[in-house]
Amino acid sequence: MIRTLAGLVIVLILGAVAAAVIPEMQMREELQGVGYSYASRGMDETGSSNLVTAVIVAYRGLDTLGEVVVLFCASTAVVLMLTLYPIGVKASEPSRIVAFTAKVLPAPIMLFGVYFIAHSHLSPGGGFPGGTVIASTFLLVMLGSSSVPDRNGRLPAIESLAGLSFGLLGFWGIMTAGQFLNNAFLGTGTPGSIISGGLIPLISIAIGAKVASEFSGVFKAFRNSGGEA
Amino acid sequence: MTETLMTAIVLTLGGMMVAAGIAVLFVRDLLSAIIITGFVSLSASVMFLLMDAPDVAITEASIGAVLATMIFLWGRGKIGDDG
Amino acid sequence: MSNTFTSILFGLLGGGLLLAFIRLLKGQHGTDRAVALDTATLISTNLLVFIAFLEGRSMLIDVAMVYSVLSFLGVLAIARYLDGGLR
Amino acid sequence: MSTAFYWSIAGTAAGLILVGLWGVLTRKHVLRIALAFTVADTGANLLLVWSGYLPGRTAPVIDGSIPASEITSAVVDPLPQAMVLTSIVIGVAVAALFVVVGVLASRRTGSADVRRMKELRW
Repeated sequence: MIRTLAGLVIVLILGAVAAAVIPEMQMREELQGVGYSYASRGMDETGSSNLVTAVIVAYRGLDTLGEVVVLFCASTAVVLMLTLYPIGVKASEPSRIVAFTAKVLPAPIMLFGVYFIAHSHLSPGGGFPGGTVIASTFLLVMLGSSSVPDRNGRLPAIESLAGLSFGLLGFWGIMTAGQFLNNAFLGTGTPGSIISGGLIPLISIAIGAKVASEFSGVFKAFRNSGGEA
Repeated sequence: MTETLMTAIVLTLGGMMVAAGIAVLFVRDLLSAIIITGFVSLSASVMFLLMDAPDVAITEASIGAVLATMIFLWGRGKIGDDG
Repeated sequence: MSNTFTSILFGLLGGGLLLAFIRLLKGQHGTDRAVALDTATLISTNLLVFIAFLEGRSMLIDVAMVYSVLSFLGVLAIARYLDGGLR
Repeated sequence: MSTAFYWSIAGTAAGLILVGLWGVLTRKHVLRIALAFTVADTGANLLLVWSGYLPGRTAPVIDGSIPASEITSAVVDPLPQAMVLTSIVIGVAVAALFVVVGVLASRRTGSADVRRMKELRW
């Protein structure tokens, strides 16, 4: 009871602070500063129709590299803890509906993910959503089976290959254009066509493979954490 | 006209989201709390689309509908409802 | 004409969403809530298409497509859990 | 009219953050705390995207429906959306870590109650 009341008091104080602070952020009518610069020059400089992908991959590519490292640390910690302290699993046989769905549906959903990654510079989507959609495909396969085939080493190999290729593509920019993750040296192409945007589709593929393999590795560790029952 | 409709949609969705957020804390069954969290994150996806952020809406839909739900379901299977 | 059309459409969608939400809050058992979540995601998919129609950009329909497929997958995961697997 | 639209989104986001914070402070079950954390995370993402929203504009994806000369007066701010996109993915990875630590700690203490997890105190 004391805890509930104390928590309520703290939350009410913070709510008063929020009610005082948030109205100070007045409604803007025009783009300002960095946002204006990205919107006005983004399509010409990067060749990407999707400005959000241009910001993630090209302008703030270094931040995205750091973010991928954070994701790697989190998933490695999950897998490591489940390997060191095994919990044990017992999965039952799936019902017929689930088993049938797990046979039919993975291919179309995987196609969705590949579409989001490949069209990251043209339409909404990109490496992160595409990667999570592909990871949910693997999850569907795991739901439809009582045991997961344990092919060691393939998932971590894809993961490290994707991370490595992200870094190498960045260094390619240093070699040719003197700038980390410069994406204009490949030629930006015509915005709106599938071969455009310079380095953006390649890096999107790397990010998508990285995210997909990491989440699949987490779910595989959930499913295969050994130990007794 | 369109703006009136959009405002009505946002008010409905926002009220439902906050009510569902409170229900997550007070509902007795943990499985129900997980399902209601899924509802919060799916409505957040609609709200992201209303704010003209389709990329964020796609990400939130795929994460909130499948991955987060699955992680919490796994955790509940290991711990149970007690406490 | 167009205004009446959109108003009626929104009334139907919002009313359905509210009913599903009431069942989501009141439902006695987990299965009730799972079915309510399925209904709510189905109606919200229509709401997403409706928003894309109001904005007048066909590009936004991508969101509705992936939403419909993945919400089915999430409900399938909950159903598999209720079935007794994955412990 | 669009001001009501604008401020109701901010109200929803702030409400979700406060509700999630309250849950983190007062609940006892580990997974309940993780769920409240996820709710607060969703609210924070909503608030970030809201800060880059400009009323009456459209999504920052340029296709035939936007004339190339009027981009800066037609699209919303792309920067907060890019930040939130990475934040969501990080959020679910952190939630997975949260759940795994909670499960392991509760198996060690034999209870899901956070008040009994004395080993995690500092």
